[in-house]
Amino acid sequence: MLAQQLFNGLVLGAVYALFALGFNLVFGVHKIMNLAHGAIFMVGAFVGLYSVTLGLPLWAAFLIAMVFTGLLSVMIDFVAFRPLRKTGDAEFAMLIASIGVEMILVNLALRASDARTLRFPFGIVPVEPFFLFGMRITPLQFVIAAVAVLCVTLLAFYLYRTSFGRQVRAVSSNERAAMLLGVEPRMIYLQTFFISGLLAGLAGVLIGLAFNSINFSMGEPYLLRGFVVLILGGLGSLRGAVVAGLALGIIQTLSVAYFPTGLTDIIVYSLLFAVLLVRPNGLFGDAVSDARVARR
Amino acid sequence: MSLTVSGVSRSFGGVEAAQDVSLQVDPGRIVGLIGPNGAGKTTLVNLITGVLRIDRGTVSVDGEDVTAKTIVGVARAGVSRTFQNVRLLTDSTVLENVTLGLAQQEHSSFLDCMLGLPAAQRDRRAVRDKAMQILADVGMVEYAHRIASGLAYGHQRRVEIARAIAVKPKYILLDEPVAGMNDVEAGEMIQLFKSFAERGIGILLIEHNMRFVNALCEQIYVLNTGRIIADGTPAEISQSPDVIAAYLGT
Amino acid sequence: MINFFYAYQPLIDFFLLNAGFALSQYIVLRAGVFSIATVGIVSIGAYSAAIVMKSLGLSIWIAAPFSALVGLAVGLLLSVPLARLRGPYQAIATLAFVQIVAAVALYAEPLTGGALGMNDIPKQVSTLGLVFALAFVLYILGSLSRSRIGAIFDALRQDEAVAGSLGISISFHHALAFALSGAIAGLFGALQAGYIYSIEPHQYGFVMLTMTLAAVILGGRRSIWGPVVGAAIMTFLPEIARPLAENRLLLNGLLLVVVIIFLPRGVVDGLIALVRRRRTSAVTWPAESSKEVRT
Amino acid sequence: MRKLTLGLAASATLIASSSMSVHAAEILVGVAAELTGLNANVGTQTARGIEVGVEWLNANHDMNGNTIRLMIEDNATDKAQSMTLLNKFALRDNVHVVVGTSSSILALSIAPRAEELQVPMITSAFAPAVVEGRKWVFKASDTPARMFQSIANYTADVLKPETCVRVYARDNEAYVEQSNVWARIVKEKGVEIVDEPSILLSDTDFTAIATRIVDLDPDCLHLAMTPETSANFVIQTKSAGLDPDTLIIGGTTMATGFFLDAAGEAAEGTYSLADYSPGGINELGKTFEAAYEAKFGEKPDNFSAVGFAEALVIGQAIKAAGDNPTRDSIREAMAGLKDVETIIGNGTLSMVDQMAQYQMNVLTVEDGQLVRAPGQ
Repeated sequence: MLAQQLFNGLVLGAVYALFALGFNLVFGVHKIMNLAHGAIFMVGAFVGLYSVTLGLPLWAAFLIAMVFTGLLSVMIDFVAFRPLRKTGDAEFAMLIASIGVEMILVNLALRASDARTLRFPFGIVPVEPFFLFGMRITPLQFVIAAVAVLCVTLLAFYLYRTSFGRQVRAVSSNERAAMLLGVEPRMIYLQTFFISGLLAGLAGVLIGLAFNSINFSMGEPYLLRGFVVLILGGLGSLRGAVVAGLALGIIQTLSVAYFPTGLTDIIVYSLLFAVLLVRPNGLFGDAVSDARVARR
Repeated sequence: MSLTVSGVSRSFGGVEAAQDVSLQVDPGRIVGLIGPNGAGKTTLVNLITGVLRIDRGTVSVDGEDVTAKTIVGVARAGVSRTFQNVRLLTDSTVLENVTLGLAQQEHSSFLDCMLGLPAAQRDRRAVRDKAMQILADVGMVEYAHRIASGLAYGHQRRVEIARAIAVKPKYILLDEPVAGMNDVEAGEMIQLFKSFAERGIGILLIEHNMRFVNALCEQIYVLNTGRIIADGTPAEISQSPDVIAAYLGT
Repeated sequence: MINFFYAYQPLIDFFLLNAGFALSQYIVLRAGVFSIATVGIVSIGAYSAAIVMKSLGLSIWIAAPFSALVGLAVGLLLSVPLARLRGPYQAIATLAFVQIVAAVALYAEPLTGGALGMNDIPKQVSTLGLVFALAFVLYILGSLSRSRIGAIFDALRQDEAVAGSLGISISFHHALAFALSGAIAGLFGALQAGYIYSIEPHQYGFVMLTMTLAAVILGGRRSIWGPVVGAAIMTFLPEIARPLAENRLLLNGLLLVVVIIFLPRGVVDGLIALVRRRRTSAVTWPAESSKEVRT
Repeated sequence: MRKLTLGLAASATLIASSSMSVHAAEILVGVAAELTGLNANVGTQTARGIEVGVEWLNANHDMNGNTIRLMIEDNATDKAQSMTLLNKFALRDNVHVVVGTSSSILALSIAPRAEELQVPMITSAFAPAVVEGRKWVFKASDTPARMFQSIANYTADVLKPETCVRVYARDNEAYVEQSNVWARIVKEKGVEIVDEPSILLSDTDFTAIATRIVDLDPDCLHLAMTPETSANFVIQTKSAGLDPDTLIIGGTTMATGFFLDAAGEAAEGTYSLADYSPGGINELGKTFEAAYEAKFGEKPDNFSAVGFAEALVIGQAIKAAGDNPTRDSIREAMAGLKDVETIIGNGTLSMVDQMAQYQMNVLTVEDGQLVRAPGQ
């Protein structure tokens, strides 16, 4: 059973990493605590579901959902965050704007779904598990792991191998300096929010499919776990988001498997506390703000 | 009785930002610290004032070892400073910036403050008057209620100096205090710094404006690539071959 | 007309409670501590007061100060591990604390009643009691704001290094902010327990956390009236928007976005800034001595 | 305030009563329902059931000519708003009856206030604590112990599993209590509970627990959670390799259309407990289903049936309260209801210690349909 649970943990970790990737781009790069990210993820699942119910094939539903949430994310940045960016100290103001956006999206989803939990139609994805090294793997678990690996490599390639990626990382470390060197911040924000929305939509449809339940409040639990993953891994660090995502998945699964299930949350969040005591900037985080108290 | 830096070194991954630096500032004396850009002057200030960790060597204030103390510890030992690029509280007024320097000298208890007792109010009034007096010394009284960030660069410098002196320090490290000031304003500062020295405050002046340094300092240290390459009176310094080489390049 | 007042009395009481929670969240934000632990400490305060009042049968006059002390202690305890964290790291660490408190409240069934929570807590808190408690806390925070502590909190929020370089202890004042915030949270947790007959873990979760934070930032982070105005907005808005029934959340969300864009520093601070900009007063200090210096 | 003036008949009677016959009055009923927030799903269904119920009552004129004016307001699954609504209904709108929330937690916080204001309050919340020590508060469902006795006895006496695993949603008091009651009764009858993991209603990924259960390979699996989560749990446990002939037993939430739609064939052969058997067990049940489908375009579920039953109880209390019903006379009448007609349970209901008592029946799923389980 341990092997099976470890595999389950890896898949759950892949799910958290997938969700955190998009989140990392906005929260990590621009330090915006975007509480609407959970709602964008939920909208992705809904758009995917409605495309399927309109008769479109599954791959088309994925594409539509991803593009929709990508554009939605860009629009949210344009409407809610950009006006605030001009006012300088806007860290808190953006947090509240994101809460407002989350409330709007959740209410729209609630009205659209009549507060009901919906699901993808049966048989849209093969369910028959196959066996590998004595472990039982359902096709969806395999797809999630594969998609997560694919997204991580694509994002890593984009961030570390393309010129756009370099500009994003420049903006992440020091926006003003990057602007002085001719980086056009509007383009960067457009891109990071689009990609972040795109990944959230992908994660939304995939998770909606894998756990066959889509409802208006599915975003919140993943948002909370997303925060933990990003802080554990360290803000702005892609490697951190992946490692922390996988670690969190495994630890949560093992604690559910071997401890009384009521303790899961306590274990996961106490772990976060413990890591932050030792590493105030997360496992791989760059020093977001130096701790003044001690000499650096 | 002096601010003594002996054998202080610090490297950032191979780069020797400070190598075995030793210097001394006595009370009531103005000591200059000059050197080309990137020589490590501000790094040295940060090492002394507790911002940066010291790898080797010690810093002591009137005999008290502050090598490991944090910025708060060093400040409480009697060392005050200004910053190379002015750091005022942008949302607060000029007066509020200066009264912040005097906060440590209030003796009303936390309870007085919490309950708004007369002791706390008396403290606040006394502190406000002292701050006004200090602002008068730097000629900034009529800007007292203006928001600090709205002031001209030279004025912001003066407010920062006023705030640094408000702490009643034994020693004060001025990091390019007249940078961005025209000659008239710089001239006024000479008067002011001399008045500080007369009050027994030891001053370490980090500055590029040689005319300003020569007018004020009896002793000058020259720093280049993290090492003290010369130290003496302004006259000796201006002839020293090492200094000329450092500035003009070989 | 009296009936009208009585009909909406709970609304006023909940506004007073929310204002208390907002003030607890406000004091840490004002000192530059990005902590959202208030909701967790309110929960601890409410549960300890409920246990004191229900199991031990003591009055609110004992339960409230007791919970305030418990809150203060929890606040101080929290400030130790959080001292070295800054910005988002501090925020998420305190979010973790809130989640731990909720999970423990759910798990420790014998003590906290688990998912059903604690019920039939004797109601001992009246509107008058709430007004008195809020006035008391506002007086304290007002005097603190006018004293050196307020000035130091503002300095820490804007630039810790500058405050440190003037000999002001950063960790002491952060711990002070945590303690004050904890005490206020504990006090109002007890008052809520004594008013609302029953408490349960879900009540002190992510929704309350975001609403309390929104109240402070919407209202204003510097003046003590900011959180009070913010709490009023967040409490009365759902009632005013009642005709929209199920779509009220939509209006709430829209309003949050619109108000924060036009007044990013919050309603109260935004308005104060407008007034202050119009009234730029030049001061003349005793004229004769200032003439002398300017040569 | 979604003022729902129901049909021309209601307003006609209003005009008539003011001028002509004295005794036909308009009874005001205020409903504090969870239309948004976490319980929005259950709240909306219950409110719709009440709406259809009141429409039927007004249309059938058998409440001594009185009619009901219904006011349904959203409490956003929030304690503060529920208390404000109760106060507003009782003091400003002067309602005769308040219909409390379907969530026990909200009901527990407004029940004391209803008692203080002496306004009759009926709620579909499950916790008996809502009515204990109070005179003015009624429950539209029985105590969990009495309700879940039938399925627990059925499990132990008819299905006779040796080992069982029970899984419950630890963050919802209704499901925690359901699961505890079932476990206590089956344990007394010799069934061994080998594991009792719990989940959160916000969880969607149950692979870890499913693997743990498959490893234990119990004879039966008892679930106490929402319809969709139960379906999700059954599907994930079966796909994790649960032995196909493991008995799967649930509570009232698995006797719903939602569960059947969400679980698909995984629901086949599962056992559940029904307030309401789909299709209705009597004439009234069939009219309810027709009226509901006509108004909302979908089949009603367990929660809407309970809502309808709540409305019936109010109607019958008003009828029994005689002329010019007041809060007090309605309360007294409601407390004394004996063997009145309803659509839940086996069709008759009596108010015992302010709790509606009716015979629950065990259902099973045979080729996609909920039917009465054999051997009851």
